[in-house]
Amino acid sequence: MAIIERPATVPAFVGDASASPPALVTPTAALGAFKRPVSTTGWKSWVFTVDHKKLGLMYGAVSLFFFLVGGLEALLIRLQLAAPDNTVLSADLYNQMFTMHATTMVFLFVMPMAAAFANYFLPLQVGARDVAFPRINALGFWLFLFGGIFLNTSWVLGGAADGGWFMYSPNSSPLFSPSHGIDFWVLGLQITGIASLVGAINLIVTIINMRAPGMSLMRMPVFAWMQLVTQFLLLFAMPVITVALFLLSFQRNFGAAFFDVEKGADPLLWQHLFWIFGHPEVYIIILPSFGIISEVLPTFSRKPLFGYKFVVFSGAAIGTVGWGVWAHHMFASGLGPVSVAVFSAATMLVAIPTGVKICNWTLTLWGGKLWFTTAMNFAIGVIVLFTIGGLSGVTHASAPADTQQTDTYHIVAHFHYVIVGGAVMGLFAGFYYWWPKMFGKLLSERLGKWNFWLMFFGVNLTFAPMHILGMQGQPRRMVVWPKKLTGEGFFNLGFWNQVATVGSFTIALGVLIFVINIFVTAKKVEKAPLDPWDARTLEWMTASPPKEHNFDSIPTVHALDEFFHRKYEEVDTEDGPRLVRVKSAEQILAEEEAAGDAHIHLPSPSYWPIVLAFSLPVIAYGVIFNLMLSVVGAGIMILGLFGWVLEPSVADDSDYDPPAEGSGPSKELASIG
Amino acid sequence: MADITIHEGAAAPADHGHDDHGHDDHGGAHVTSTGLSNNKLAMWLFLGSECLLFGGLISTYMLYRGRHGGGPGPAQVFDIPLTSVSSFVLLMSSLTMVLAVNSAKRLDDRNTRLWLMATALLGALFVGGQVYEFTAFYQEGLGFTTSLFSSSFFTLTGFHGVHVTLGVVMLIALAAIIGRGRISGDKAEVVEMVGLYWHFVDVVWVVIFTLVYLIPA
Amino acid sequence: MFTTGSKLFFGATALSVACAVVFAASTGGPTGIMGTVGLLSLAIVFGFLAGINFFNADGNVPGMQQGAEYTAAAAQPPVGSSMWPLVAAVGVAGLVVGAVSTPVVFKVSIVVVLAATAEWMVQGWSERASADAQYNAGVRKRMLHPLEFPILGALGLGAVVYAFSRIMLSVDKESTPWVFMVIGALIAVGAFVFAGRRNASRSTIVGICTVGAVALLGAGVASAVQGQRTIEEHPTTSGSALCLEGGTEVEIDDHASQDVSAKSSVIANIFLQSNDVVIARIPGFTDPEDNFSTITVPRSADVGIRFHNDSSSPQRITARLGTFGDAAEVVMCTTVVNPGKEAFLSFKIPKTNAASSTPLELVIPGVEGQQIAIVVP
Amino acid sequence: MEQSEAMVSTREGQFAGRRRLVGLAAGVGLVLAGCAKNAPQDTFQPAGSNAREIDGLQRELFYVSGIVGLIVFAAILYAIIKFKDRGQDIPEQSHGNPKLEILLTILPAIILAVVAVPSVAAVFKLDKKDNDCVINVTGQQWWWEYDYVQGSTCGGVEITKSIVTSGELVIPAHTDVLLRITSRDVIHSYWIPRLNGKRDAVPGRLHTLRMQADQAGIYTGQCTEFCGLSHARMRQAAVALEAADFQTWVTNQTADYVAPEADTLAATGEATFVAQCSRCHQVNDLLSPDGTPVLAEPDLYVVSGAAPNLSKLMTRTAFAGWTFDLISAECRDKLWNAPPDEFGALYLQGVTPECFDEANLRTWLRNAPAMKPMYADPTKLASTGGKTRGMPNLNLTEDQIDELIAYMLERK
Repeated sequence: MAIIERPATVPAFVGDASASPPALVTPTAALGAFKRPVSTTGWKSWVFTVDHKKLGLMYGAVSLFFFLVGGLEALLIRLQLAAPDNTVLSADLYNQMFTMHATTMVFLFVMPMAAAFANYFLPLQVGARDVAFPRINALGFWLFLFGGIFLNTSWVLGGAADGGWFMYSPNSSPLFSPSHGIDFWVLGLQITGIASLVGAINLIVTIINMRAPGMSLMRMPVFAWMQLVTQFLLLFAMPVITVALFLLSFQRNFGAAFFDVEKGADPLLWQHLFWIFGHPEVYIIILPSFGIISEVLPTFSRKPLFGYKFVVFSGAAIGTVGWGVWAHHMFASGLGPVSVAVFSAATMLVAIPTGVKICNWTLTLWGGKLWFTTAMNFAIGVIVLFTIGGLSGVTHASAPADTQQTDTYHIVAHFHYVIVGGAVMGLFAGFYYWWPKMFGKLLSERLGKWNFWLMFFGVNLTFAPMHILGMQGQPRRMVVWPKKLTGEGFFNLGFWNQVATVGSFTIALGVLIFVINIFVTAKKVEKAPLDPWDARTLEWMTASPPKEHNFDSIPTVHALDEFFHRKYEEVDTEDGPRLVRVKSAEQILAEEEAAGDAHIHLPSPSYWPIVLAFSLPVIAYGVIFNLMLSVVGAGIMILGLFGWVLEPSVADDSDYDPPAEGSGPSKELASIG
Repeated sequence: MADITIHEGAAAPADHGHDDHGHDDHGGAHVTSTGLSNNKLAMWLFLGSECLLFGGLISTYMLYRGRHGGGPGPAQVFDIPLTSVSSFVLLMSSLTMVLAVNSAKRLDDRNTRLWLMATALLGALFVGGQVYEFTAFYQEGLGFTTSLFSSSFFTLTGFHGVHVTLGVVMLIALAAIIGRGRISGDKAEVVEMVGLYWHFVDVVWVVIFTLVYLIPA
Repeated sequence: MFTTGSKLFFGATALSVACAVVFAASTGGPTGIMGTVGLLSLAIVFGFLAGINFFNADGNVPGMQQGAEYTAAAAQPPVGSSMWPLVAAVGVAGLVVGAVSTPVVFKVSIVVVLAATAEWMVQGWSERASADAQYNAGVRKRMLHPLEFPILGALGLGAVVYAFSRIMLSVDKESTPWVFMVIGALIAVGAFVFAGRRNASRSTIVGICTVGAVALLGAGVASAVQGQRTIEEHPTTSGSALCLEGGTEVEIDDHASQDVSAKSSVIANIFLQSNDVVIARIPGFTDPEDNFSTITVPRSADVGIRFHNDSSSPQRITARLGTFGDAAEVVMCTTVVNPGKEAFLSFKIPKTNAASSTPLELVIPGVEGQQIAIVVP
Repeated sequence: MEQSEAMVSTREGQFAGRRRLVGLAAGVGLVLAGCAKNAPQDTFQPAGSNAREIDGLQRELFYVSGIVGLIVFAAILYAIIKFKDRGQDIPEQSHGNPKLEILLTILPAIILAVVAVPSVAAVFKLDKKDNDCVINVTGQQWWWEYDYVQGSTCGGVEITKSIVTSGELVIPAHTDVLLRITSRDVIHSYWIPRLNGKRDAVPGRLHTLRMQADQAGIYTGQCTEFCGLSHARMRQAAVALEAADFQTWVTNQTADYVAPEADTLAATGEATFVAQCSRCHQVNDLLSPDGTPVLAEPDLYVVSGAAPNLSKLMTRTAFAGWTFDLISAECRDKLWNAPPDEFGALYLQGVTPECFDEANLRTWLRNAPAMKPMYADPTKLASTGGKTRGMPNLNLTEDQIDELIAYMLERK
């Protein structure tokens, strides 16, 4: 049995007090503060943790919370639009609402939720014991959390951002948006942007450098591949938005001229910078979900992903071509016909690898032995809904058609099919698929089916009518729509607006059932089987939930879908070769445990990530309200940085107090270094 | 109980101590899938990301360099001889940085620290030159908010200056840490990492110097 | 658990909260808010440290009790000497001097006293941490290095940057590259010399470096005291006199044509033809050769024209944008454009023609009888 | 066909399949049959050559997409019914079929090439700029202003005198008109769905957009680039008139100012207008009591530096960013649905006393920002140096409002 080493102090106060006391005091008594946090239970084990699994769970919990916040904003928007000239929201509040709905959903839900899965499962899938830089991982999480909170405090500090998530200049300049909302938005996104950037570096290094022996890149699970592409996109897209945000905040807070038209500025500069980031961002949102369903579909089809290499390469192709299409968001901006034609053609090019993926998923189902669990339902839902979103995307890849469609509800329909139908449904597939791995309990399948069908119908009910609304002339971002422009007949635009509102509440009901399912499952005593889905990849080759060090011994990989091939072997029968189960998951786990490594050092928890992360919102509040506060924040940041640099990644022996109970052989001090 | 079990035919995985910032407390190199150390790979990735940061700033400057309205323009304020010298000083610091890395590889702590400090001093000199340049420009009527040219010029070169400053802080800290023997692991790698960053900052300056100062003149 | 450390930090937290309350109550206006926020931030930081200390110690009650006799003061080794009382005393003296003389001395002294107090406090605390002096030193370093390193590093960097930039500002403009080169070369040469002479004693090197640093700082301070050379503002190209008189200013800015980036965005192209006739061509009309003598410009909107100098002499275009009320005539112009080059001029006319007492038109100074009327409806 | 038969014949396990099919059928049905009739901004009902060009392309794209979608859904449906787990063996662990995959890569590439070629061709076709009639279209928060470029010949009518109007863009039918679009503050976007796609109005830039209407009529549109607080209430229309009607319209727009008869309510209204409104709103050739011309100076009071020209307000059918009707709902419906040959005459009547919907204008004059959200609260204008964005509340008395309405009714 492998153990995590917990060095005892020299010498330890253990056992009976009457024994002759040793000469020195314990570290805690002596030091008090500045002992490394080493507890494995209680709140400290979460706040100071550097364990990728705990961080993954925290990422998940926080983004789920923001999902509910963003969903609430969406419901308010739909309520406002349920009737002509409605007055649920004022124009000002409505503008804030749709800005924050988009910002929250993109930056505080879909991206971090994908990061949650990446954090939790990438090391497990590639057979590593943690990510490459655990403290940086913790920093990323805290930055995301603080950035998200910072962004949302704008609601009570003078109003949220009201310029739309695209924040076009010059509408975002102080003259046209005098409240602090946009300052919060800019600085909040800078903070979460740093989180994404450090996360990207960390995960790329993990994937490239920390794979288990034998796991060549082409034996990596598709989820890991898609995350690799995503993280590369983040790595290169984040600095571009960082530049744009810096320019905007220099303009708003320090009077720079970047978007001042009177001084000759070109407002299209912002649009270019924003969309050079913004379009890769679309793939950043969708690719993790593609990865998840590329795990779920083979598992429940009982056969490998059809055309693994094609799926991998098309993912990489999407990631590459995705850089050359940003201006298709600007077909109406007056770019000139040549650029428009070039970007129009390039945009159609992106549809090819996307089409390849859809074909391969469908062909994965083909000839399989399909098991319709909730996770599988969600995954098939993704194929269907994403296909609709992708095809409506083709209709506005054509620039002339796009000049009619852009900024109408047709576009809203398109990207909600892609994001809700593609990304969010994919994340839900991930919840149902990996829940037993994360918590050791199965989510209720009965509630899960309700959850799926309500969301599936809800998405169609909400967003399908928007195709019609847009094509028949209802623009986006309108606090009201007038009765006189809705046309005649029963199926007038007012009717479809109401249908969409009903649909949005249907989705909300589906999500509510998911939340209920979480609580029901948490109360359940029954444990999930070790391998409930007869899964295929490495993360299932360890306990559920995994031990702190993930694997007792790092498995050697011989094939794609390693776990499956350990369980099944081909046996010749009279009807030809047949796959026969040769081992159970429990047996494989027992083998691995028996061969476990003895000395596993995990990096120690640390105070510094949270301290460093805390400094950034302080600086940001300072930029908005008073620069003196920024100075205080900068002080905290420098303290945190140097504390971090001067801290060894593994705690000194002296940081450990004696183990609570006895110094059995499993707890004895291993030789370090 | 067995020590680290190595599976047949396979290298030992990176099973212990995934250290940040090169504090390798266990000695011994990590075995990684690519053979490249995690720290170095991460630094390369970070620099790749930085390329786009400067790419965005340089593009902004290129778009706006001619737009100075009634205010002073590039041809009026730039002092090419001075900037050439400061560029040269920065390039020299790359040389001293190379020497520092060499010394570190030869496990020569004394000269490593010496070259690091020399690099830091040259870097500080460059920053000082930039502070002088900014002050002079300001007094010549080119404020941060004067025109699009001025805003984008100060932002671009200011960002670079901040990068140099951070580099100098890293160099000083590294020299101090080496002096106190706080790096028990592979010192050369840490020095090399800081060196990578430093060379990157220099290369960026070469690009900026060419595009911003030389081409319009 | 209330360890020595946590007590200290709880005390500091309480003190800073109290200070914040007193400050908030006694000082009004922006200063009051600023100071209160600062002090409260300090309280939060101390509270955080106190919290860590307090909670982290909780598992160890037996250990403390058992070890009490060994942690008692009597069991401690004798404390070492400390420089901090002296520094603090100097700081206090500085406070007094500063209070009666210059505020700068006063402020610096506050910093010195605070720094000395903090160092003293931590040193005192760490010396009681255990009976092992070496271990105690480790404790102290661990706590203070994250503070000391950045502060000392920043001070060093700041001193070099400050001194050098002051020197550069005070010498002649022509000399600046030489000064730069000489100081840079000194550093590089010094490094090479020291690197080569491994047998040079440490004190020699430190001595030389100190002399260099003092010289640089001294020169910097001297330069700052002496004041900088006169730096003159550049003249700007706006101003009606320059625009209307024709002729050339000192520098012809060929790069002004780089302004022409938004080529599709001009409202009219103005050509000064080789025969000194000025015509306007308006993009969008069927016949691109249609020559207009008026251009229609919406009021209060930024619009641009492009000026093409097809004549044989350097010329500029000047826009006379009207005289409104008692204000002077608004005149804008491009820089002088060399033959064959072009320039972009953007302007914004806030009122209609009717409101102006002078005509709105585009003219070429020095070319008589040729103008393009601007219509602002 | 085959798939659906397979579905019908399979008794078991249709839980997922049937619902999916129902959903799909419902979805397709909705798209085909679910469109509103006569929606005024329907992009599928082009009324001019440019919009028709786009419509043709758009329909082609929808058909191609629809067919591809149906094939994919049929395949998925077939697979989930056919290959449901019925206790069969675990299938062969095949990793794909490279030939099939290459085919499935090339196929979408061909389809996309087929739609890309006409798209690119259309881009250039729509970009032509050969016109004799050029109109400046200037957007600002939250309304559009039009002025006709001098030297233009629109539908045979030469423009020699300034015409400034707002909200309703009046153009000659059957004629190519070039709009030069720009903005005075933030980015807006000009869109008349039945005549052409949209084009952004970007401050400091000038973008062109061609308009052509096949027949006389009114074509509504909206600003489609988010432009701040009242973006939803920034609307516009294009009105196409036959050549003769257009000539009449131009003549009327450039006609001399007719002062109200002395001692009428309207005459008092003129004085009130000069005192209250003329700071920002221009009425051409209006003279103040001392005989000097009254010139509006919106640049001193409004951020954008412009306010609608009210010389001919009552020739238009709506005001305040073409949001609130000047005419009653019946008159509006009658005008909107008028056949092309009757439309011109009806439109040129302007706002008649029978059709005038006084309530909207009255509410507006009582307190404009309450009716349409604008930044006009004098206590909150620190960032703009006291200038408003939109019209402030002028605190007019009911008497003043009566006078102004009487005066305004004559501006046609």
